[in-house]
Amino acid sequence: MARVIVDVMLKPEILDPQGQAIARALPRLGFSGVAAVRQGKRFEVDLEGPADEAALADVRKMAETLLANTVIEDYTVRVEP
Amino acid sequence: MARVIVDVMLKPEILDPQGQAIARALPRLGFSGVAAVRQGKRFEVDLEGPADEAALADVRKMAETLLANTVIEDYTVRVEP
Amino acid sequence: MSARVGVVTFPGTLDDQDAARAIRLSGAEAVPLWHADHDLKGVDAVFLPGGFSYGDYLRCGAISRFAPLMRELVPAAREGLPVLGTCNGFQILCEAHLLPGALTRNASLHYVCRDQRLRVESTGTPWTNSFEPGQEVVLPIKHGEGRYVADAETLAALEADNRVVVRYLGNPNGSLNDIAGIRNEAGNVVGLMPHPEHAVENLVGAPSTDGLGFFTSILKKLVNA
Amino acid sequence: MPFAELGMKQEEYDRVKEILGRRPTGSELAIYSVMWSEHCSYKSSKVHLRQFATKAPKSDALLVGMGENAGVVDIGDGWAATFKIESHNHPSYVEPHQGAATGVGGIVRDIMSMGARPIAVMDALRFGGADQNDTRRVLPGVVEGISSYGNCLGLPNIGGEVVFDPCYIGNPLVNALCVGLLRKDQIKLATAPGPGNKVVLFGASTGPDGIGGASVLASATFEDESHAKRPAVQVGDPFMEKLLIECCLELYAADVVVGIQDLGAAGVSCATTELAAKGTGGMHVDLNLVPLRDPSLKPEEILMSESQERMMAVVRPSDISAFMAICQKWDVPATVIGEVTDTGRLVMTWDGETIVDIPPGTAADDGPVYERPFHEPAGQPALNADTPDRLERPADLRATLLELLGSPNLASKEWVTSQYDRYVRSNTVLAQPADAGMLRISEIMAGAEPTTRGIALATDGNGRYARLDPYAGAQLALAEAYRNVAVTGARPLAVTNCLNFGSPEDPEVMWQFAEATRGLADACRTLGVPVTGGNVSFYNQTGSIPIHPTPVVGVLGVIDDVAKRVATGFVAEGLRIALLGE
Ligand SMILES: Nc1ncnc2c1ncn2[C@@H]1O[C@H](COP(=O)(O)OP(=O)(O)O)[C@@H](O)[C@H]1O
Repeated sequence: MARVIVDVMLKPEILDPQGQAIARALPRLGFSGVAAVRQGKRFEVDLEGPADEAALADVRKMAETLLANTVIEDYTVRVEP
Repeated sequence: MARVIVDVMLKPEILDPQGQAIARALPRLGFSGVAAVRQGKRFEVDLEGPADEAALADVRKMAETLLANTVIEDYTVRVEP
Repeated sequence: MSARVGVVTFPGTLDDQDAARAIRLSGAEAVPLWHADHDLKGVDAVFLPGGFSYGDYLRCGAISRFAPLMRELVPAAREGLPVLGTCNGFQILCEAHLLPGALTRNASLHYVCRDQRLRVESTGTPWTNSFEPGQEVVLPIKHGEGRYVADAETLAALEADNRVVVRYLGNPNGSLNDIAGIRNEAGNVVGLMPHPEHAVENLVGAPSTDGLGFFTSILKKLVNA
Repeated sequence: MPFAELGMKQEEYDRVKEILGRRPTGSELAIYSVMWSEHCSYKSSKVHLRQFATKAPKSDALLVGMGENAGVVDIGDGWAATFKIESHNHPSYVEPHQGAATGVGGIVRDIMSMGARPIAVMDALRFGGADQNDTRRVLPGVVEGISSYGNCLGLPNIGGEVVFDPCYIGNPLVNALCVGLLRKDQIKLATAPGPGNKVVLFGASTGPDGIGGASVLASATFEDESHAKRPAVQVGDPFMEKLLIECCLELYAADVVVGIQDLGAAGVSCATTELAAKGTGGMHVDLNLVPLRDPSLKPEEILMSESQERMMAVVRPSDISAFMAICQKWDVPATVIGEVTDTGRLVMTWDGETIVDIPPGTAADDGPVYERPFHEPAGQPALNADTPDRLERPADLRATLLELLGSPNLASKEWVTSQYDRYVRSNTVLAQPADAGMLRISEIMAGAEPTTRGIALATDGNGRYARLDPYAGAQLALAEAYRNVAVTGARPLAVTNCLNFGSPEDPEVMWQFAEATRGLADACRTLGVPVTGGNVSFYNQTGSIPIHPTPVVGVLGVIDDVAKRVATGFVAEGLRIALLGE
């Protein structure tokens, strides 16, 4: 059984209110030195079989059509080492 | 400027309805061979300075106290390669 | 001497006016408390109202927990100050570790607003002493993240010590053990997902005035103290 | 030909050259192109909308009529209500969640800019067939967007509509209404008087959101839009909007605002030209001072950005520090970006150079006006001749009734309404399943004088009726909303409307529009309720096939004693049932 990770982040030009709210809160909580925070999603997809090319192509399609909203989000797919 | 990634996932024993909903939807969309999906959060923390030990310790504290709720979530911190 | 109940406003708090009105309707004085102040203004009890503090970004209640006022409230609550958190207030109390467990995304994945039947299970708290044990009430719920979760040990302890304060009759969100509200060990800190402050008048809100009991309870407790 | 890319016609470009007496700069072209877009200038609808004013019944209740951000109505005891409905159809098709959410955000800011506290929202929705594939993508996203944004602002959702019809499959309608409350003597207007007064931009920073969106998305046939040119989707930040609401109310209470305008479509272009045009006439703005989310934005892009949750205020210099202190209390960033002048020109600089120098009224008020040709659609007589008489009578009434009750348009809308908070703020006297929403007003603002009054609101529209007869269809929409308000016990006072139509360049669509506006204006006169404002949404079509003409009408009424409201439903056994009317 293999695990594939799909990371989904808002495209850089899209506003990320959540990340901004966190970044604004940090100094008040005593954390300094952070320039920006962006919040996205991480999916752990556990495959029944091995993470071969066919399976990865499937996960990529899954990311494109279901896990990410490609109007506003980018995604990356990788096999967990 | 360095980027640190904080991944936050629900602990394995905590029900993840979002991941389950995705896993349930997959066969309907024509995807097979997925045993399970879990959904978590990914934070990209951009530091003003380098990701040295002190900065990483800070981000770890941030993850522990703010970015994750350790009652229900686990987190990992790593420097983006 | 009138009882003074503080009502906290965070950026994004929504039900503070409603809470203050309910407190006044029950005969107590509502004292506004501001998140950025280090001042509890000597109140006798505190109400943490619902809303979307800090937009509920990150996690409900995660950012509010660090407000200056919370630095005053947490030790005071540990020393016995009566505190009631509803909805977002409950989430903040869990995030601040004044109550165990956490509130997570509804199992339906949808926000839900409805009039909810509930059973009051624990009447020994300063906020529920006006109810009969086992009394059924109707209060509105309105939340997207109200599914109460805790590890098995915590759940067992909550049940064993009668610390489940209200339970859903017809679980709307997948909460473990149908839990709608709990209290801390001492009983002074109570958190609820339902909104008693929206069930205190016949003209508006839910078709019930069952929420009043929470406010008359605290008044009774404070006046008799 | 950059002007063509910005959606401008040759003759419009020539007019700009004529006004300026020279070729416009890139930034000036940006301003004129968005301000003269269909969406902002109403260039195809203006000649028809005038009837709402010329045929308007006399009304003592009207305090502010059409032309401002929203109309204001006197509801008695020193109170006024302001309300308006607006569309966010195209963005909601592109990205249902964010499109619908920012639709709510935009209409709420319109209401705030009148000096009011927003107190409730409603939403009139149209989707393709309930069983059509894309409805499954669009509907949940739209409902979630409205729910997440409205709930987060603490605005109860007190009503709306959900209608399914295949004609909306490529073009859902998302019409959002907001109502606000204010004291009669505290109305704010979008005006920048007083040379020396400061121009303050406050709220969110400016990013590349929806650049060219107003013109690209809402002012052209949808398929024209090439993927590459698609503007960055506007994402809403309801938390920032909630802070803006509380911040604005505190600014109003402190009396430190001379004029105010929200930034919607056309962003800074719209706010600066409109404020200046309605004020002393001149304004100087240093665009370098606009706080940016993306530092690489060019001045043209800053001028056209549709970033959400921004407002622009005109403030006396002596009040600036008090203004800033209130913004700081609410964590709302605020920046002085310019000042009012008496030059009669809107001048903007960038890196020390003058990049805009125009008479602001020419962009804000003197846009092109088109008398578009129209004629009755070829198939209209045949459509009307096809009466229901030809249909077979159902044999089994019970089965027919059950089928009707189970049909998506009649079925319970609880899947939608249960995602909306109808209780927040505890002023909701009526909401679903009532025919109209009702709010008490005495408890809304701290320190207000007691009153027993309340307001009631309903929205209605029926695209199928309007398709058969747009004149009567618009009247029926008004009549239904009027009745829905009246049955609660409230007296209908005023009307807002959102006119959702296909392309105005299609003479058959234009005929539908002309008929519908004529019908609505006539009906308003007959019923004695004036139109106080609204919104036109054209280009609702897929390919060359327009949606059914869909005028959605909102009616606001007042009830002297909210305790006497009449709820929907049989309240007790044994009561007599009477049928009124024909
Ligand atoms: N999109 C919506 N938003 C808010 N309320 C809605 C929406 N759609 C329907 N409702 C409310 O749900 C109730 C039932 O709606 P509906 O079945 O359309 O009834 P009716 O046919 O009497 O208008 C009404 O109170 C209506 O205001």
